[in-house]
Amino acid sequence: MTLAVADIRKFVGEIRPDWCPGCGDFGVLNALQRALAELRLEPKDVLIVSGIGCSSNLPGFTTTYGFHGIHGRALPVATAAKLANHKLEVVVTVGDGDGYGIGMGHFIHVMRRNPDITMIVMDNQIYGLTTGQASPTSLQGHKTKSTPYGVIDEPINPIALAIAGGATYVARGFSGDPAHLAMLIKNGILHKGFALIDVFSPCVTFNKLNTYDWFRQRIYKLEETGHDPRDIDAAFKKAREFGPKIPIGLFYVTEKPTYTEYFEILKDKPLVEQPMPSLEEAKEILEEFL
Amino acid sequence: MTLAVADIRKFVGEIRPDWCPGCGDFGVLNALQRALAELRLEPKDVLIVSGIGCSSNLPGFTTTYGFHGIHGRALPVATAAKLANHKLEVVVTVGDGDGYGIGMGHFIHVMRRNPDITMIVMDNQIYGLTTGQASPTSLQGHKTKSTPYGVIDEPINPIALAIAGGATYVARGFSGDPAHLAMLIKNGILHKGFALIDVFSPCVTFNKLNTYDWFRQRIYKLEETGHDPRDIDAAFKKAREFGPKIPIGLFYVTEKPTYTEYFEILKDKPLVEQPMPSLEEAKEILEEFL
Amino acid sequence: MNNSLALRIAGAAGDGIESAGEMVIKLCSRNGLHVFAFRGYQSVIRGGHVWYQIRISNDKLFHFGDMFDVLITLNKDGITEDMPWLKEGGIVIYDPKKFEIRDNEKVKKFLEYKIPLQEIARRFSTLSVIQNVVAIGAFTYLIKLPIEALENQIRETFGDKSKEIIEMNLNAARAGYEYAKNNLAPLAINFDYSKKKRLTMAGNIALAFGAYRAGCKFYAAYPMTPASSILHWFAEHAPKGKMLVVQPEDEISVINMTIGAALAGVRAMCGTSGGGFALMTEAIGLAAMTETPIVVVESQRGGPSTGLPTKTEQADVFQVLGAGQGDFPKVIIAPTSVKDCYYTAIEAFNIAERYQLPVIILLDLYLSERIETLDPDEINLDVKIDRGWIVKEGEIKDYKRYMITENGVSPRALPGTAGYMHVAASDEHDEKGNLVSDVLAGLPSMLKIRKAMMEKRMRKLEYLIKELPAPRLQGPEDADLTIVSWGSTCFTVKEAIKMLEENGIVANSLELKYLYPMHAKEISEILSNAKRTMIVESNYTSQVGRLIRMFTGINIENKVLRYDGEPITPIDVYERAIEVVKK
Amino acid sequence: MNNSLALRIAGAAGDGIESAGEMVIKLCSRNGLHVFAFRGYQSVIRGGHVWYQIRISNDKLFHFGDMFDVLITLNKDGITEDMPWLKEGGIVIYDPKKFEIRDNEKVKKFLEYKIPLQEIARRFSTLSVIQNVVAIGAFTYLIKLPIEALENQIRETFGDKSKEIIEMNLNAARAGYEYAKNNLAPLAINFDYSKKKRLTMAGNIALAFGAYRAGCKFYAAYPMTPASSILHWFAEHAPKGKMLVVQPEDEISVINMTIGAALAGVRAMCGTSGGGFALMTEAIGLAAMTETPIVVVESQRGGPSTGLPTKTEQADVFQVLGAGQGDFPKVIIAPTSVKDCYYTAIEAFNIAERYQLPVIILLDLYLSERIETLDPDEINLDVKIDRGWIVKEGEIKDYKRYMITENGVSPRALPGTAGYMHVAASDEHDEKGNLVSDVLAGLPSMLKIRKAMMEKRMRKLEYLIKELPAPRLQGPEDADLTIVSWGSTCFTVKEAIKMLEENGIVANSLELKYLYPMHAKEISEILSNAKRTMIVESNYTSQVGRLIRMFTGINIENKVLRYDGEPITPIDVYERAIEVVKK
Ligand SMILES: Cc1ncc(C[n+]2csc(CCOP(=O)(O)OP(=O)(O)O)c2C)c(N)n1
Ligand SMILES: Cc1ncc(C[n+]2csc(CCOP(=O)(O)OP(=O)(O)O)c2C)c(N)n1
Ligand code: SF4
Ligand code: SF4
Ligand SMILES: [Mg+2]
Ligand SMILES: [Mg+2]
Repeated sequence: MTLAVADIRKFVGEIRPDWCPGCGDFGVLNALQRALAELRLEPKDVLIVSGIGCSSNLPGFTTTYGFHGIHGRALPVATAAKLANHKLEVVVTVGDGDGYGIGMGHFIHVMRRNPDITMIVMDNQIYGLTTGQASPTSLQGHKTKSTPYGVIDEPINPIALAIAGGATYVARGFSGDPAHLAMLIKNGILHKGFALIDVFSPCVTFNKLNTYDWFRQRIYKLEETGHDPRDIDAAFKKAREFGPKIPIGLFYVTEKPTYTEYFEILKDKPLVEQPMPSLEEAKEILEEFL
Repeated sequence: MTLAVADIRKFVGEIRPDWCPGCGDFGVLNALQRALAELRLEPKDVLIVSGIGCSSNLPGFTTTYGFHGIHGRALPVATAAKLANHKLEVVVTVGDGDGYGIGMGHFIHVMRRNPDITMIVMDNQIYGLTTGQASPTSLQGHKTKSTPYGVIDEPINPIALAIAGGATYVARGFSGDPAHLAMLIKNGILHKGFALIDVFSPCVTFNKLNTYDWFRQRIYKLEETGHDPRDIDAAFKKAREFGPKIPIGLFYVTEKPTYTEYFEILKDKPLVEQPMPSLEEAKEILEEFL
Repeated sequence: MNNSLALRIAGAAGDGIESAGEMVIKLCSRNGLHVFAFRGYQSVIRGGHVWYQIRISNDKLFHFGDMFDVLITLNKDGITEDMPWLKEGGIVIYDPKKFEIRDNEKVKKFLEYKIPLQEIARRFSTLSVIQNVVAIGAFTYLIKLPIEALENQIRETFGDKSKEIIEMNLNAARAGYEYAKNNLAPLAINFDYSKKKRLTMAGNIALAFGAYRAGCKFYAAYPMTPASSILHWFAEHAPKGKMLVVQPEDEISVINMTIGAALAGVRAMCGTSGGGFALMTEAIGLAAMTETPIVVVESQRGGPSTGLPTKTEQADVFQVLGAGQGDFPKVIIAPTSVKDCYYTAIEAFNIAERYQLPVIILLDLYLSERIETLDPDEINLDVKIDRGWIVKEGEIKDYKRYMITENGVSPRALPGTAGYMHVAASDEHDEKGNLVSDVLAGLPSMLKIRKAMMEKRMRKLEYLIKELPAPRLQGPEDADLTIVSWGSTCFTVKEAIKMLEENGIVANSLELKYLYPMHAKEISEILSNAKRTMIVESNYTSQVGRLIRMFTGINIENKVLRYDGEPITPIDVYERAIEVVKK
Repeated sequence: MNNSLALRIAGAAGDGIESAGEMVIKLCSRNGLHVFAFRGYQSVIRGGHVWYQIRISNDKLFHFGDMFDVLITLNKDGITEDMPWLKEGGIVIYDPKKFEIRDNEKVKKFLEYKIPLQEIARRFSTLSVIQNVVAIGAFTYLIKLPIEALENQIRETFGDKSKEIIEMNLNAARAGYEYAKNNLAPLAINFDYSKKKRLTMAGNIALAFGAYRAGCKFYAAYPMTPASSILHWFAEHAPKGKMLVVQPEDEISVINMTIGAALAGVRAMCGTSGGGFALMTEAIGLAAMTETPIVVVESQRGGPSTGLPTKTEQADVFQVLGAGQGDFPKVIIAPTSVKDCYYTAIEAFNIAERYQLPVIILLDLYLSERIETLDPDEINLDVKIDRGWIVKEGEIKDYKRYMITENGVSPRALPGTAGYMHVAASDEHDEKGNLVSDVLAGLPSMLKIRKAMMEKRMRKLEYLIKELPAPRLQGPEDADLTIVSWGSTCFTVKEAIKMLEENGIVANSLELKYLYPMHAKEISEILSNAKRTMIVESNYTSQVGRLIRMFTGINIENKVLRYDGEPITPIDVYERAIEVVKK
C-alpha cells in the first residue's frame, strides 16, 4: 500500500512523546500510527484507551480520541465504549504490568466476550514508570529493584493464556521491526473480534537484560515457517517456545461472533444513537407495577 | 486403604451444612474429609481457606482451622499463610464465581508461583448464594436471573487456563462420584505444588441445566483412556473436550519447585518460627544509615 | 373496626413465603388498598427461617408495622421465633395437624385460627407450596374480599402457566376461602375496596425504572445482595427498553465499563452493595478526574465485611464519602422512600451529566427491598432530561475539553465527533487534557494550572448545592423535639411522630436526602433553633450524625441507633423520643 | 556568618541529580552537620526538570528551606524554573560554556559562580554525570570542608565499583575543588565539623527499618510511588532480616496476602499509595472482622485518581477513614517526622496485635521521601514488642476465638495449635466463630449475638484511645495563635513558629499524630482555650480540619491549605499567621 507521509502525520499528536530516547514504545507508536493511516481511518473515529505506565501515555501522542484511565482497567473501559458506540475503532494500548499484572482478570474475561477491539501490550518485562520493578513477564532470575536477588515467579505466558482464554487473534510483534508490527496491528484491527498483539518493546532504562539485541538474537517470524495460525494445537506449541528461539508473528486466528453482534438492539444502530424511551413505552412498562 | 469411620469423623464439624438437600457440595465436603483422613492428617495442621458463596461455607463444616474470607480472595490469603507456615496443609475451597470470576487474576498468578496448596473449585456453573445468576462457567444460552434471554459470554475453560497458566496438577472431578473425587483431592494434596481440582458440583436449586444427570450422560474418566497426564499437548486437547463427552480425572501433572522452596530462609524452619531480630542484627543494619 | 392490619407469613426458606407474600400484596393493592411490606430472610438458600410482613390499610403507610395482627405460619418456628412481635390478642393461623402450640408457648394472649392447610392442599396437589394458596384463600375471606378478587389475582400471577396449574391454584384458593367462611370469624376491619388499583414497587425497582425513564442505556453489575434485583430488572427489560446489561467478572470491571459507556455518550449506571463498592472506589476518582458522568447505586447491608448479607444497615456513609484518594467532587444522595427512588434516579443522571461527575445513590436493604404502594399519578413519566453541555460538531472553536469555567463545567465532546479530539486523563492535566503530571509537574507555571484545575473541579459542588432543594423542617416549628433522619428511616420517623402526636408530644422532622454536598447552613439553622434534637439511623457510630457535626459543628446528642440488622421501627423511635422529651 | 545554608542542585531527569544530592547529604551528615533534603521530580523517566534541595546546618532542621542560598544548575531550566526560590543575593553555580544567563533573566540580584564543569569533567570521562562530581568538589571547597572529606565519601559511595571508576571520581572531585579554590570565594558560613556522624534516613526507610525492628516478617507491595522505596528496602534486606517480601499481581492480593501471613502468625505489613489503597479497602474490613492484626502503610500523593504521582498531598484522610463498608475498629496514625516513622512502625504492630485490628500508617510523599539527619541515639533499638493475646496449647479451656471480653480483645490461636481449631469468618459470627448470617440471622437470639459482637469489636477503640498519648500543646499556653498540624506538616509549623517568634508573634502548636480514634476531649479543650486557631494541611478541603470538627464540633476557621503538589513551606504558614493575628 502506498502511504503518503501526510497520512501518518494525521495521527501524530502535538505532544512529543516523553519516553526515554530509544524506548521501544516509539516503535509501537509509529507502527500504530502507520496501521491507522493504512486503514484510512479518521482520527475522530478512533478511541485509544490505556491504563497507567510509560506505555499507557501513548494516547496523548496521537490525534485521536483517547482515554488514559487507571492502572489495569483499560479493557473494561474499552469494551463498554465499543458496546456504546460500535462505530468507533477501539484500540487498547497498555504495558505488561497493566495488562497482565493488575489487569489479568479483565484480560482473561474479555476474551470470552470477543469484543471487536485490538489490544496492544507494550511488553518490556518490567515496570517502567515506577522505575524498574519486576513485571509478570520478567524472566526468572532477573534482578530488579523489587527482586534484587532475582525474580522467583515464573513469567506468565500471554500468548498461551490468550489461546486458552479464547482470543480470536493472537500475535506477537517486536518494536524493533515496526513494519512487521504495523502489519500485525493492521490485521488485528481488521480482524473481527478481540485481537491481542503482545509486543516486545524494550525498556532501555530499566531492563538491561531483554534488550533489542537480546531479542534480535532470538526472534524469528512464524510467517517464515510453515505455521498454520488456524491450528490451535500448533499455536499452543509455538506459544511455549521461549528460549534460544522465540517466534513472533501471528500465532492463532479464528472466527467467532463479536460481542456487539450478540445484542439484538445493536443491529439497528449504535447504542449512543438510540432514542430515549417514549412516553408510551414508559407507560407500558409502568403498567407492570399495577 | 482401610479407613475407619472414626477417621473421617475427625474432620466432620459440629455445624450441619446449610446447603440445599442434594447440593453437589455435600459430595465435595465428604470427599475432602475422606482425603484428609486417608492422609492421616491432624485437623490442627490443616487450614482451609475459602471466599464467599454457598461453596465457601465449607470450612465451617469441618474441624480444621479455617478462614472464610471475602469473595474471590482465598488464593492470596492461602498463599501467604502457606509461606508464613509451610508446615500447614493449606486447602482452598471456593465456587466458580469466586475462583474464576472475581478471583481470576489471582488464579492465573498463583500458578506462576506454584505454592504447595490445593484448590478445589465447586463448579456449579451458577452463582448459588446470590440466588442464581450466570457464572463464568455458565454455558452459552443458559437462562439465569441475570441472563433471562440466555448467556452471551463464552464460558471460560478453567482446565485449559490452568495448563496454559503453568499449574502443576490439573484435575477435574464430579461430586456425584465422591470416591474418585477423594482420590483426586488426595493426590492433589500429596502433589508438591499448586493443584487445581475443578469439580462439577451441581446446584440443584438454581441450575436446572447442568444436573447430575446431565453430567452422568457426558462424563468419562481420563484414567480409563490412554491419556498421558505428563503430555501437555494431549492435556490441552482433552481440556477442550466439552460436548457430548466430557473428561474428568487428571489432565496434567508436572514437577516444578514450589514457592516455599525458592526462599532460602524457609529451608531452616517456617517463617512463623523464626526469631525476632536480635539487637546486634538490628545494629548492623542501622549502621547502613551512618 | 380498624382500617389497618399487619399480616406476617412465616415459614422455612423454600416454603414459598416470598411468592405468597407477593400474592397478598397484589391482592390488596389491586383492590385499592395501601400496602407496606418487608421480608426477613438469611444468607442461605434453604432451611433458614423466613417471613414476609404485609401491612394493609386504607391510608398511606410508612412502615410495615412494629407488631403484626395476624400470623400465618407454616411451621413451628413461626411460633417460637415470631411470637415476640405478635400483638397481644392477635390471631395465629396454622395447621394443627402439622404442629401444636403448647401452653408454655403461649407467652401472650392470642386467638388460634386453625386450618388444616395440608389436608386441604393435598386434595389438589402434592406440592407443599399449595398450602400457601389455601391460607391466602382463607385470608381473603377474613379480610372480607370476595373470592373473585383472589381468583383474578391467581389468573394474573400464573398467566403464563398451564391451565392445570391455574385451576389447581384456583381450587386451592376457593377451598381455603370456603373453609374460613364455614369455620372462622372475619377480622374486625373496615377496608375500603372501592379505590382504584395502586402500583406496588420495591425501592430497587422504582430506582431501576426511574433510570430507564431517564434514558439509562447501560447497566452493569456483579450480583450482590441487596442490589441484585436492579440487575435482574434491567436484564429482563433490556430488549424492550433498548438497553444493554452486562454482568462482568467483578465490580472493578463493572464501574470501569460504566465509565467507558458514559465516555462514549450513553447514560450509564451500575449498582452494588458495600463490599462491591469498596472495589469501585478507585474508579469513582477516575470518573471525577476525567469528568465522566456516571451513576453508582450502593445499597447498604449489614457490615462490616461480609457481615449480614441479607440484613439492613446504613453504615456505608463514610465509605462512599471517602471513596477514592484525593479531593474531588462527588455527589451522594439517599432517597427517602420508594417513590423517591424513582425521582432520585432521574435527578442523579441530570446532576451527573450537568456537572460531569459521579453521583452515588445510597440505598439500604430496607429501602431496596421494601414494597410500597403508590398512586399511579405519583409516578410522573413526563420528566425533565438534562444531558448537560455536550458539544455538537462545529459548535465551538478552540475546543478545550477541560476549559476553566465559572461553574467548573466544561464542554464535553463524545468520541466520534469531528474536531474535538482529546484525551480524557486520570493524571492531572491542563485545559486541553494534556498531562501536567509528567514533564511539567512542579514547574512554576504548572503549579498554577494544577491549582486552577483543582478549583475548577471543586467549584462544581458549590454551584450544585445552590441548585439542590434545601431540606425543610416538617411539622410545627416549635415542636418539643426535632428528629433527624435520612434515607430509608425517614418514613419510620413519620410514623413515630404520629404516635407521639397521639400521645400529646409534638415532634417535627428533618429528613435528609442530599448527604454530600450538604446544605450546612440550612441544617445548622434548623438544628440551632430546635428545642431538642435526636437522630435516627441504622448504624453504630451515627455516621450521618458525625457528618452533620462535621459540616455544622452541631452535635445531635440524642440518638436512635440500631445495628442488629433489622430496620429501626417506629416504636424504637417513639420510646426514645419519650425519654428524651421527658428527661 | 551563617550556620545554615540551603543548596539546590537542578538539572534534567537522567542528569544524575539524585545521586549528586545523596553525595552532598552524606558528605555533610558524616561530617557532623544536620541535613534536611527534599527532591522535586516528575512522573516521567527522562526529560523532566528535577531538583534536589539540601539544607545544611549546625542545628536540627525542620524544613528543606523556603528559599535556597546556592543553586548548582546543570542546564538552563535551572535558571528559568528555579529562580523564584533563589534568595536575593544568592549564588548560582553554572557552566558558562553550556549556556549563558541573559540580563533579562536576572530577575533578582545574585552572584554568578562560573565553573567550566563540562571542560573539567571531560578531562576524566565522557560520562556527563561526572560534571556533578566536579560541582560537588567545588562545593566542598565553598563550604570549607577539606577535600579529604569528599574523597572518603566517594570511596564509600563507589565502594563496590572498579578502581578506575573510583579514581575517575576522585580526580574529578579534586579538580572541582581546586578550581573553586583558585577562582572562587568560600561561602560566609560557619559550619562546625567537629560533631560526630549522623544517621540520614528518608521517612519510608525509617518506617521500614522500624517494622523490621518490630519483627515484621512479611512485607507485600505492588509498586506505587511514593511507597515503592519501602518495597525496595525490604526486598534488599529480606535475607539478612529473615523476612519474606512478595510483589503480587495487584494491591488486592497484596493486602489479602498480608492477612494470610498474619493469620498464620507472623507480623505482616503492606504498603501502597492512594490508588492502591482504594483497592485494599474491602480487605481492611476483612481484617477487622476476622480480627487479624495487620499494618498497612498509605503514603499519599497528589490526587485525585492518578493525579500528580510524584507530588505530595495529604488528601486521603477520608479514604482511609471510610475504608471498608460498615462500622468497625481501625486505627489511623500519621507520624510527624522521619524519626517518628521509625517508632510509629513499632507502635503500629503493637497496637495491631494487642487489639487484633488493622492499623493504617498515613504518610505522604513529603514525609516518605524527605531526608533528615538523626543522632544515632535517637533511634532506640531496644524497643518493647507486645504481641498481644496469642494462646499457647493447653493454656485455655472452652476456647472461643471471639470470646466477648471487657476490652473487646479475644484469645488468638494460630493455625497449627492443637485444641483451638476455629474458622475466622468475614460473616457475622458468634463467639466461637460460627456464622450467624446464615441460618440464624434475624432470629431474636441472634439479634443479641450480633449486637454483642458489634459492641465487642467497637470497644477496642475505647480502650485503645485511653492508652494512646494525648496530644499536648507545644509552646506558651497563652499564645496569640494556636497552629494545628498533622503528619508531614508538623515540622514545617515548628519552623514557622520560630520565624513568628523572631518577629514578635507568639504562636503555639498542636501536632496531631493519632487521627483515628481521636483524642476528642483533649483536642477540644486545647482548641477552646486558644485565642485564635489555624490549621495547616496539604489538601483542598481541610480534611483533618473536618475530622476535628466532626469529633469536637470546633471549626478551625483559619487555614493554610496547599494542593499544588509542593509541600507547604514555613513562609506559607508564617504569612498566613501574620494575617490571622493582625486581622
Ligand atoms: C492501583 C495502582 N497501583 C499501582 C500503580 C503504580 N504504577 C504506575 S505504572 C505501574 C506499572 C507500570 O508497568 P507497566 O504496566 O509494565 O508499564 P510500563 O511503564 O512498563 O510501560 C504501576 C505499578 C498505580 N498507578 N495504580
Ligand atoms: C465483592 C463482592 N461482590 C459480590 C458479592 C456477592 N456474592 C456472594 S457469593 C457470590 C457468588 C457465588 O457464586 P460462586 O462463587 O459460584 O459460589 P456458589 O454460591 O455457587 O457456591 C457473590 C457474587 C460479594 N460477597 N462480594
Ligand atoms: S523507563 Fe523504560 S519503558 Fe519507560 S520510557 Fe524509559 S525506556 Fe521506555
Ligand atoms: S443454592 Fe445451589 S449451590 Fe447453594 S446450597 Fe443450594 S444447591 Fe447448593
Ligand atoms: Mg512494562
Ligand atoms: Mg457457583
